[in-house]
Amino acid sequence: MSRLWYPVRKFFGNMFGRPLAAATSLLSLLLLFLLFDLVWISAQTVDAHFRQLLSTLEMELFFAEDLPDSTVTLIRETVLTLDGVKNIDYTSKEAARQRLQDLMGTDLLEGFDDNPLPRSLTITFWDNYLGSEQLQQFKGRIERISGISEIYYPRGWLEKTEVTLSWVSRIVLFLGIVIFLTVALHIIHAIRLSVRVHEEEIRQMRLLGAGKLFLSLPYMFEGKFYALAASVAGWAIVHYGQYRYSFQSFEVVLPPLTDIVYFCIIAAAVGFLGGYLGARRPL
Amino acid sequence: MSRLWYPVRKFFGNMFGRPLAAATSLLSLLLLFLLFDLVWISAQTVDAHFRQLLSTLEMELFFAEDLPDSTVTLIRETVLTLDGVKNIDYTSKEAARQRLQDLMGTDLLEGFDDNPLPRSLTITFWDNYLGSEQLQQFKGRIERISGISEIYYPRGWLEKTEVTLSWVSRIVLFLGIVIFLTVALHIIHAIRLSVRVHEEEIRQMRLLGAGKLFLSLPYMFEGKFYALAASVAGWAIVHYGQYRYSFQSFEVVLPPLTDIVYFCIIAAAVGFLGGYLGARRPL
Amino acid sequence: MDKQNTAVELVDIKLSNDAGACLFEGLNLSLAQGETAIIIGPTGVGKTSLVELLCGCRRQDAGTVIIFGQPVKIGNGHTLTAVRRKIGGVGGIFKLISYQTVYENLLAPLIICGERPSVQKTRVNQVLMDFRLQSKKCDKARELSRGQQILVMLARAIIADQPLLIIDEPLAGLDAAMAGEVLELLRRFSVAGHTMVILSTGRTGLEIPNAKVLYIKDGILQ
Amino acid sequence: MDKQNTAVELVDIKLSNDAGACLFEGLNLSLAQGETAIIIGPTGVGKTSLVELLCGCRRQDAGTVIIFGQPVKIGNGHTLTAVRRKIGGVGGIFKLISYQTVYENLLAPLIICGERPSVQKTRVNQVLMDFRLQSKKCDKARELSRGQQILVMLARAIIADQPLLIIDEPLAGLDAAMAGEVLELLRRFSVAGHTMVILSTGRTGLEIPNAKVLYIKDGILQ
Ligand SMILES: Nc1ncnc2c1ncn2[C@@H]1O[C@H](COP(=O)(O)OP(=O)(O)OP(=O)(O)O)[C@@H](O)[C@H]1O
Ligand SMILES: Nc1ncnc2c1ncn2[C@@H]1O[C@H](COP(=O)(O)OP(=O)(O)OP(=O)(O)O)[C@@H](O)[C@H]1O
Ligand SMILES: [Mg+2]
Ligand SMILES: [Mg+2]
Repeated sequence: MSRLWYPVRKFFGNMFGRPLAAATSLLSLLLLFLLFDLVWISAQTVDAHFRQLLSTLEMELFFAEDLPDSTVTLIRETVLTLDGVKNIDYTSKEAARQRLQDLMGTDLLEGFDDNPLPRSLTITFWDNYLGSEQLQQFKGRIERISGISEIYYPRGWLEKTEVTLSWVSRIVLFLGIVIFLTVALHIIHAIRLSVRVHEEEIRQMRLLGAGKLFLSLPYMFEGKFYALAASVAGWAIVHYGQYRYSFQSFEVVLPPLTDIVYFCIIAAAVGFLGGYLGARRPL
Repeated sequence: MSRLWYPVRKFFGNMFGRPLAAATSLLSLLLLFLLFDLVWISAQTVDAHFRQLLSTLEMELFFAEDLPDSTVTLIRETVLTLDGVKNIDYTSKEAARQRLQDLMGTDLLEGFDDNPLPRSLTITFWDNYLGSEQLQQFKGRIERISGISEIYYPRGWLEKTEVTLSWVSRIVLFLGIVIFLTVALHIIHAIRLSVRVHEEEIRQMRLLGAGKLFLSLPYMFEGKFYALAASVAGWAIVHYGQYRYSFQSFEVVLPPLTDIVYFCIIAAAVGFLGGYLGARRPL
Repeated sequence: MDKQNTAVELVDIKLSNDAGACLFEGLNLSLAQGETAIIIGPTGVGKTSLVELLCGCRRQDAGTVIIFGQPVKIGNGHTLTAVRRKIGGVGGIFKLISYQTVYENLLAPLIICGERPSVQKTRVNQVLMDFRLQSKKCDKARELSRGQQILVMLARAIIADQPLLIIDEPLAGLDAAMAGEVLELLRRFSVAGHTMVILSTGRTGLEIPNAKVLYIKDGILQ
Repeated sequence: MDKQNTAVELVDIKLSNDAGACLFEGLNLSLAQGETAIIIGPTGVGKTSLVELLCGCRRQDAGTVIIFGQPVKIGNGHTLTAVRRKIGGVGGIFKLISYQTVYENLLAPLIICGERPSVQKTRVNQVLMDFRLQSKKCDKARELSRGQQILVMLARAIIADQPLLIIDEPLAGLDAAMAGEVLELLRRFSVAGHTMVILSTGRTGLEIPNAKVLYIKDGILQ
């Protein structure tokens, strides 16, 4: 066994020498990572759901009765050039009447001489412009255009949604940190146990002149292995679960694969570090 | 130190002899319990939210145009005696017109000779009757009453909500089991570490004639202590958090205190058992 | 010999080591209460293995081990603990708990046999005085030199009036003065009526009156 | 003495134990390469403590420890490991790794000094043959008798050509035959040019030609 191979062999020896301990370590880390994955997925799903709802948000802009059609056209073109505007739909008096008729089943305005419904513009926005502040500013800007009688958008709903989203992200961040801390502590614990089991060996190897890094490498590998295997297995289970069970009632949004890969790499690094910290003390 | 006191003293000695290990064990268990608590609270909150929405569910029942008012009254009284019905509101043709007028701003029906809007009943139900199956049965029963032209209730929404609720409870159950398993494994791990540290002592005490139970009791106490302290601290943090931060956007529903107490007792039992399992092997 | 007075009885013991080589075959030993046996054998002959059999730490391939009338059998938890409480051990598999103090080490047998705390305290202090270990009372066991450790083990072996003492290699690594001291203690134990099994590689220096001297040879005691 | 040829040098060592009692004060020792020192002292005088100082396992209160020209200091990781690789130890703080086989125990120094695997194998097998331990090659260290353990430790102490051997109580608990064998090995090591520090409670039987015999008395070597 050469000096380079020793830590690797030792690592395998330690794992297979105590299969039960290794299995329980792996299992509980797997469970923790599964929790993390589920929290992450929930966050993504909720987020996607809300973003999808948000993307249907429209602002309605009603014109004054006495505004000439030419001015309406002008305003329409001006608004279309404004920042963040994705699309504009013009609703004429007749279109509004038709829409009401479709809605109510009969033409309720049959008796009227004049059509009382106003002309309006329906504005939709680009996704990154759908903040309550930005829309408020936008409203402020077009309010100053004379001839616009009323501007409506679901401001209350938007603000509520934003608060919810920020709470979701805060809670997810908190949970994520909590779970990751637990993972790190757990790895340190598992490694400490492994180190304790091999304490006698470590002490004698130190006396024979082995370096600290040399002796702690197997345990760092062990930590890395636990974290990496558990995190990969966690995602595998999640993907299998999603493939097995079709969720009719809502669409589950998994994080993109690159994020998952990064996550597993970070987990492995945490495992490596945890192994280092766990092995450090008794040396 | 008498034989009865020994396990207790030993337990304290073990804890204070390795304060760092005890602290990390406690901390990671605390984090796990906190996760459990948060999952539980989320479930309660979501559940309460949906139940509140459900409780506003109404069924609308429209009468045929040619039905005499006396029959309408009769039907109304019959329906009121049916199982599950909490309240009934009668909407006459005039009331319907008034309501439409309130909605639209002007009396759209001014031009009509006859009021085309039908008479209707709005039925609300007791909470335990608000299942999609029960309402479907209810609808089937009153459909057979002649003179009722249409029955409407948000069936699609109700079913969707029920599926969501069942998913929430399934996920919460799954997460709960996952977290509790992790807790148990973690305790076993922590105890195994503690036992390993005192292996020399345990071996010599065995040689001197100490019994297995006698020697494992301190570790069982240790497991119980970890679990109990961590679960109680978890709930304390949750309560403090709820007291500190007021959630304007939604109401957080904590489980009742008796449930929390039961939970902590169960946690302690799991800790005791985990301690037993962790201490068993090396004896 | 009267069964009632038999302290240690080994009948037809057979034992092999892990490699399958036979250590003992048809080994017999009978020791009356108060008797002392000095068992001599070169290194590797199985002296410590014999101690393991007496304490129920290792399973014989055949034969029976009986201590004070009770059969020693691995797995029979209750009689095993009862038997072990009657045994005081020094050296070999018996070690001090290295991270505990001398006081705590001496306390262990008293705690295990359920002595009252006040009795424990006076007993430990008395024994510490007897063995002239008062100054080491609060030292950790691992910080003692070997000679001091053997003294503490001897003290632990009789602190709860254990009737049977098993002493593995009592004089190894001791200087002449300390060896004399230990020997004097062993003689005192013998006079006090303790049954003793002493295992050693050589006879030199082990002069204990009325002791049976036995040699392990060809797997039996001669 | 020529600095270059000095293997071990202790200068004005002062050491107290935890209780504050002084073990050494102004202790000096200088050992040329290839020289053997037999250090005699009764139990508890601090022989094992001296070994701990030589290996950098314990911090002296004052003075310097120099091994092959390198100062031994706790905390100075790099020189400490370099120094330790030159030391082969037997007994006292040096123990076998109980749950590893004899083969694995002998491999350890070779792995640490970075020997090539093929060389490792031949070297271990050669040493096993030299020490007549072939039959024990795959036995766990804890299953060996004390005599066999000492043999394995001696083999481990020279397997990587460690120039300095520290041997704590070499003959303790060995029968006459085994003691003779060990002594013969020590003489061979001495002839082969190893520097040796041998610590023992008594002189008896430790006849090594050209050995300096020193006594620990009143905290110094005489
Ligand atoms: N736990 C064990 N399992 C299997 N074999 C063992 C065990 N312990 C020792 N042996 C084997 O039994 C033989 C005798 O070992 P033991 O330690 O009993 O000798 P000993 O007479 O006490 O020697 P020493 O005087 O050197 O202590 C050895 O060859 C060893 O291989
Ligand atoms: N790690 C330590 N820390 C503090 N004091 C110690 C330590 N190890 C030993 N001592 C003290 O140093 C003294 C000498 O112990 P040491 O083990 O060096 O003696 P020794 O000469 O090797 O004896 P023996 O021949 O019995 O092995 C003892 O009285 C002990 O109290
Ligand atoms: Mg032995
Ligand atoms: Mg010593």
